[in-house]
Amino acid sequence: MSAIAMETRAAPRASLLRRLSSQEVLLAIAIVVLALVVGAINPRFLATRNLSDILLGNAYVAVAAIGMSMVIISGNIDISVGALIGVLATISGSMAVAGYSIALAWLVPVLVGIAVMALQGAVIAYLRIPAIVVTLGMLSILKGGLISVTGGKWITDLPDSFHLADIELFDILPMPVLIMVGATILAALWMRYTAQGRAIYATGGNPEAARLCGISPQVTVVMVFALHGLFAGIAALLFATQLKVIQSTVPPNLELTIITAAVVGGVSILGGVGTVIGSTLAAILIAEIASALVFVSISPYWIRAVQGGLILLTVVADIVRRQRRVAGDSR
Amino acid sequence: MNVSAISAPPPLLEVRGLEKSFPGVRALSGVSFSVAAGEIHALLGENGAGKSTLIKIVSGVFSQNAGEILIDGVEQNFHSPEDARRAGVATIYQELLLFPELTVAENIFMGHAPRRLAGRLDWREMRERAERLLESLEIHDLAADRVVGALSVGNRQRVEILRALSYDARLLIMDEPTAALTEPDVVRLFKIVRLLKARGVGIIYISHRLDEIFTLADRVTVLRDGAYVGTRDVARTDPGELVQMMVGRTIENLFPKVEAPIGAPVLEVADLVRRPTTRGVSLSVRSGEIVGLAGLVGSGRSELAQAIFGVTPAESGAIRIAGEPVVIRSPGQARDLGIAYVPEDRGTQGLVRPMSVLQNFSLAALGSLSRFGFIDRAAERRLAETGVAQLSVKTSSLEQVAGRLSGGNQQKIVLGKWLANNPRLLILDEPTRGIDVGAKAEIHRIMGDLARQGVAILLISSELPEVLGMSDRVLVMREGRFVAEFARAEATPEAVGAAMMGGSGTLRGAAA
Amino acid sequence: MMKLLMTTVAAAALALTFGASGARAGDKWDGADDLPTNPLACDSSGGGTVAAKPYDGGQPTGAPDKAGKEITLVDVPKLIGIGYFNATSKGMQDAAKELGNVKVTTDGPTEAKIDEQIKFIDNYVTRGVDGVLFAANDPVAIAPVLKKALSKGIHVVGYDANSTPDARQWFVNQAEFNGIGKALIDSLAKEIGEDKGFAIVTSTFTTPNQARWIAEMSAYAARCHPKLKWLETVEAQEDNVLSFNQATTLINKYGDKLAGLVGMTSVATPASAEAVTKAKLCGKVAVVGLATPNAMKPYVNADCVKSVVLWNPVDLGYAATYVVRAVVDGKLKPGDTSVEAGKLGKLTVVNGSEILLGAPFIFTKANVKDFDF
Amino acid sequence: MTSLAAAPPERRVPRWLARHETLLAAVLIVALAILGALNNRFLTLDNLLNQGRLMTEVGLIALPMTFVIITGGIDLSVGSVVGLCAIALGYSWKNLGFPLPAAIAFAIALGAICGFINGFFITRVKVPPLIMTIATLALYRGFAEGISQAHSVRGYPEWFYFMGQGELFGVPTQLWLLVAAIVIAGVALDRTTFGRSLYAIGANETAARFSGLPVDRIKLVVYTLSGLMAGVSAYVLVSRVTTTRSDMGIGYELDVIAAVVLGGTSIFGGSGTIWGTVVGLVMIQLLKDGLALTGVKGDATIVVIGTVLIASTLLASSLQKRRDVGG
Repeated sequence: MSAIAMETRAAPRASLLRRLSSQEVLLAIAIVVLALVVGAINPRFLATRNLSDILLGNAYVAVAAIGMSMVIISGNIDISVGALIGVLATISGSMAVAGYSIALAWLVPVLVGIAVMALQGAVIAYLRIPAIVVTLGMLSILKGGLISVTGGKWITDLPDSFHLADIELFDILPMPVLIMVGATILAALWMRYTAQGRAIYATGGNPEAARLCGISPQVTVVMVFALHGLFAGIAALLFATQLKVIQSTVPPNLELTIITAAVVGGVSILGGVGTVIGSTLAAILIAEIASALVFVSISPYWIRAVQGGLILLTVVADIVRRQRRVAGDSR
Repeated sequence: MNVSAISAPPPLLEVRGLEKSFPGVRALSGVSFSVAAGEIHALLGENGAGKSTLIKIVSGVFSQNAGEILIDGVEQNFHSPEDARRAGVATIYQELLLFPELTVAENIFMGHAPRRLAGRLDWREMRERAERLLESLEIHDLAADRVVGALSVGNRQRVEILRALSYDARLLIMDEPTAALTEPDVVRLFKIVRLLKARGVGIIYISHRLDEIFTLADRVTVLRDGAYVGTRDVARTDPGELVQMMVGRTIENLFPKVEAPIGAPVLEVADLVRRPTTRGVSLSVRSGEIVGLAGLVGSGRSELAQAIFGVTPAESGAIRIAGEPVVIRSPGQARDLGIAYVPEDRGTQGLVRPMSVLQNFSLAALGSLSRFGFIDRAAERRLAETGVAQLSVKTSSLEQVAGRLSGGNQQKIVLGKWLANNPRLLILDEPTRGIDVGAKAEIHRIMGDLARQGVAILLISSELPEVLGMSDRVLVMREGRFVAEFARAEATPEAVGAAMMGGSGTLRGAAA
Repeated sequence: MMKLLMTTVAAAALALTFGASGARAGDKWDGADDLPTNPLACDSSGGGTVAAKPYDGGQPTGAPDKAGKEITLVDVPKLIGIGYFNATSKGMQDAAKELGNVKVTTDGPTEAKIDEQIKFIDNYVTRGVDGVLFAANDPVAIAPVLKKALSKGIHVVGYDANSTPDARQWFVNQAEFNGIGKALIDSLAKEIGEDKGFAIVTSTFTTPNQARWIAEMSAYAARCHPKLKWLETVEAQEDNVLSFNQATTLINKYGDKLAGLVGMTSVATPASAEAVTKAKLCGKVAVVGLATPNAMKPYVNADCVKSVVLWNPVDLGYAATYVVRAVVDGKLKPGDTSVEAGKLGKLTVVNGSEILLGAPFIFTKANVKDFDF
Repeated sequence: MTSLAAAPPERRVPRWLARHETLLAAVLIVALAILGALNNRFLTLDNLLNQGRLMTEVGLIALPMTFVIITGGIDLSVGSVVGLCAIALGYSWKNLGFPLPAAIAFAIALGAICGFINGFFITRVKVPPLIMTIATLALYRGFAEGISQAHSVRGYPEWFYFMGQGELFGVPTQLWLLVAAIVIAGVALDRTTFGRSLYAIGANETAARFSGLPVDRIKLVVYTLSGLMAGVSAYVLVSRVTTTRSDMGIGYELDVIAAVVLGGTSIFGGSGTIWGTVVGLVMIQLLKDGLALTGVKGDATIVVIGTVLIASTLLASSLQKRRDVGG
């Protein structure tokens, strides 16, 4: 943990680099080390195809985790995102099959995502209903609603042009991966370099101060959830366009994986800290672990336990770090 | 601009007949004063005299009920901090409002950062402007891109000042800026304040420390109980006069001291240490004795009380209760030893606001009220009834929600909660802050009765007359240590005041 | 504080060590159950015949005689919202339409959770229906509630996934387990050759049907294709993306050691096909398995998948409905050896109280377009 | 000047609470009347008892969850604890050769330990309950699945099923257990120092601490209780469905929290009653059942529950705003 501790002491140049200094670097190291270890056991693990597949199969988690990070940074939580992604994926697929233009089939779900999340944000911010309750209710509404509408009918015969994932650069970098990387970088820059981006940190870190600086916490929260919806929408697209079949049900435990990625990514659960780059790295790490378990022939049933352990580890580390910092202040 | 402009330019800020009252409390009545450009104007007054309310109105956080605020002779009505800021008024509050995760530059420009198109922050611009500001205040030991979380309190405060200046503030309000500072930081601060003065910025400077006022200020305005007392040129006044103005009425007649037989020591503390706030403190309180603990805000009085009470257990040092050496690790333990602590902050530490009067009364005595963990409701009710009667708490019923009562009655409940345990030692932390005179008197009466019953009382109060009026002995605390002790006879406002303000000379010398 | 860190680390570590210990072992294929197997002969001539068993099902107590009268049935599948069970319930509706005097509604949990399924059946028992159709998430756990239904005079017929025999009257068996085992292994061997390696993607090791099939597959392979190399079985629930990721990982893990993928569920098979397509290994890695035609069309048409094994689930639901009708009308009594099932004609009764739908059906490019479910 | 959901607005006052519950109870009765009218099998003793059987597992957990939420905390891990305990029961019996009673005891004890771990990190390390229990939600479920490799355990002796499927004096066995638990929890919350402390902690933790209440210890107890009851619930569940599976209890946390919140317990802490929770619990269960009986499909029922949850919270907070003189 010494690396984490150091981060608080040292305060080098203000740049993305400094932001990257703690959790992100740790995660990057973890990713590489794990790859090397498993690679030593089974060299095929390091094959570019495998590595890019790991990214491809889980890009949507990473993208959704970006929004989740923002939500947590602003001091809230959302457990409805998994269900929402299922719904949006279905909408997208049905539209594509129903013969709407692909562009529309890609655009509409994103808009719907923004709308739904913004609505939740408004309820949380203005009606003062805790996020956990609102999103919990929304979870069951979306989940039940989806099935009662679709009857769980699978969506098949999707037009080929619908499949983002089939588009590959240099025949190795699938579109979803590019989108993941792009979204992460954009989001990171946005949070770092724009007033609204900073406002999120401000609201999460010290709402009272934010207010006195002329930032409205309410507006910020709604904005954050809207953005969260945007990313959920994009994630849903990646999710939907990955296979030639859309199950039109809610992917099990997805929200948990997403929250894990966000928290493990160094987003402080106490609100106010964290970067989306961390959450993306975390998502990659989690995916890598899942794949590694197969490569070393460990039952995938352990993945959940590993996830839980990871969250716990990061959270405790984060709290230690904060206590150190507090200690540092009082000198 | 009103045409009736006189030859002399209107003052930078002028305040006329400001009135402000909150439910139950009259915070300000008829306050008027003015600040000229390039003037350092000190505001002086006891806690609860209305200083904070006044500046919160001037900086647009509250709006006044009556009276007017003029800037350059133009009447203003502020609806929000932004309004005030646009008019050139910037405020540095006691509790610094910074974002620990962000850099110095980001904090300075939070909310009004230089932008490019599409809300994109102009990062370089921001950095450069921050550096220019640092330069302008001759601050060379603070990088614009440090994370504020990692800065010392002194440096954070400078960031606050920079933020204020970044609005091109013409009037800067500083609320007890030195309360939490070390002396070197104070010296740096004074340097900056003088620089600003030289630039023609008007400054309202609030402080308890007379010596600072005499070092820094041009004029000083004194408030008492929300009312304007007077304004003096610092050059033509002296500490004695100011303390008189602050304290006002002569002490004795307001605090009738009940003589009580003083017995054996109940509490004995030997160089208690709890860094950073309590640095080796020794005292003893005897039964029937009321010991006053005077000191400025931040001098470590409450922290000492909480160390004794086990909220923040002491790191070293010895405590004896009635001669028995004890180690107190938790409030529960302290309670069982017969210690009671009426905390400073009624709202967050004393009262459980949503709970009923009944339940608040019994909260600290649940153990004795219950058999096998079951609360004896009859006994509980009796306890509350006696409490309400004894302290003459004004409440519609015992089921009344405590949070709805007036401050005075709330304070009585917190006090009563502890009396239910018949404590041997009662620690009162600002027992009468912000409550009306009637309730104040009653609490003082109760203190007297308790003393006569042989309870040892440790009284912490920022209100000098109260300390002087009630105590048999007065201990003065500064920076976590006792700096003076007075017997009742020798405890004059001036002497105690001086001891509280302390450091006379050193600062002036350093700063001059 | 550090101590706490250690504890957390320990927790995670523990998980992994547990995992290691929980890793595969034994020569039996993973995911196969321990029940005795009964592999068919290698040539298509029937072979492993089952000794006729006396009726071992249960009977409803005091069921009202509704012969020829309108009856309402409820169908509670393992879970709703997957292609396979959509197909079965379609079949039920078809049958209901044909019969005219039957009303069927499908309702069930959204995840294959046994305690949810029990609550659903329980509710319908209370609500009062004439018959319950079920596909059990757990053959033992579901028994009590089914017996309760019988005791209330409700007819109980299973399909797709059986319960303990005495908890229901009849079970419509989509295909004998050994039949499926033979069909899968044969088509696999035909596509990848006799001595290649392959891996299996199943739902979970404990899903009864899959476990049976895998057992029969291994037995049949041992008898008729001894050189086939089974590499690994992975679990992927009934989850599309997980199945896809698992299949992809298998491909990457074994490289050219892997010549075939067998999908044991209607979710796993298309996902595996997709994985092969994505890996651009069509023709190099064969995909055989159980699946619904709609989900497989793109891959079959793209010649990435040659054959898909499946009984027709629409027929399965269809038959199940007819069986209930027959039972109510007294046309199917314990001891009978066959039952009329509308367009499916005569279905034979096998080992005691099971009704056999027929030999598994094989979809190919030629006929896949004729099906829509 | 409050700071969003972070800083709770004025908390509810007991007087009002009473009214919220009566209101809820009224709604419940109306709903029952309507559903009963729509289906004559709904309001039969047989059905109601049976519903009681079905809601026991969730009910047993909802009681300590009420405590947890009153202290201002939350426990999302209960569902996973149920799964882990179920596996522990089955495996210690089948694979480790424990005698069955010992296995049951072991499972329940394990539940308590799981809860204790939550409480420990929450009180000592100050991990926010929400995140802590999200972590263990994954962790415990992972252990359940990993240890069992999703293999079920079956073939328990007949007597074992008495708790889950048997009847005592014509009433489902577990219902007696639930009723007893309700009474105990109700008395504990309403009449004991422990209960009083919970309210104090939830309403103003600092004041509670300054009043000499052992805040951390009480919290630890509460989370341990939550785990313990999850263990008991696991035993009842296994006994009811005659088999042990690692997927048991998935999603329980949501049902439980829904019941508690619906019962008028403020998610901000400081207020709530067992009686309210019971009403909420019954309401959800009978709503599900009644809707099912009147022909509403399961998926649609989920939607109704979610809507009811949000709506009731909205109603609660709006009533509360009206009753409380601001800030």
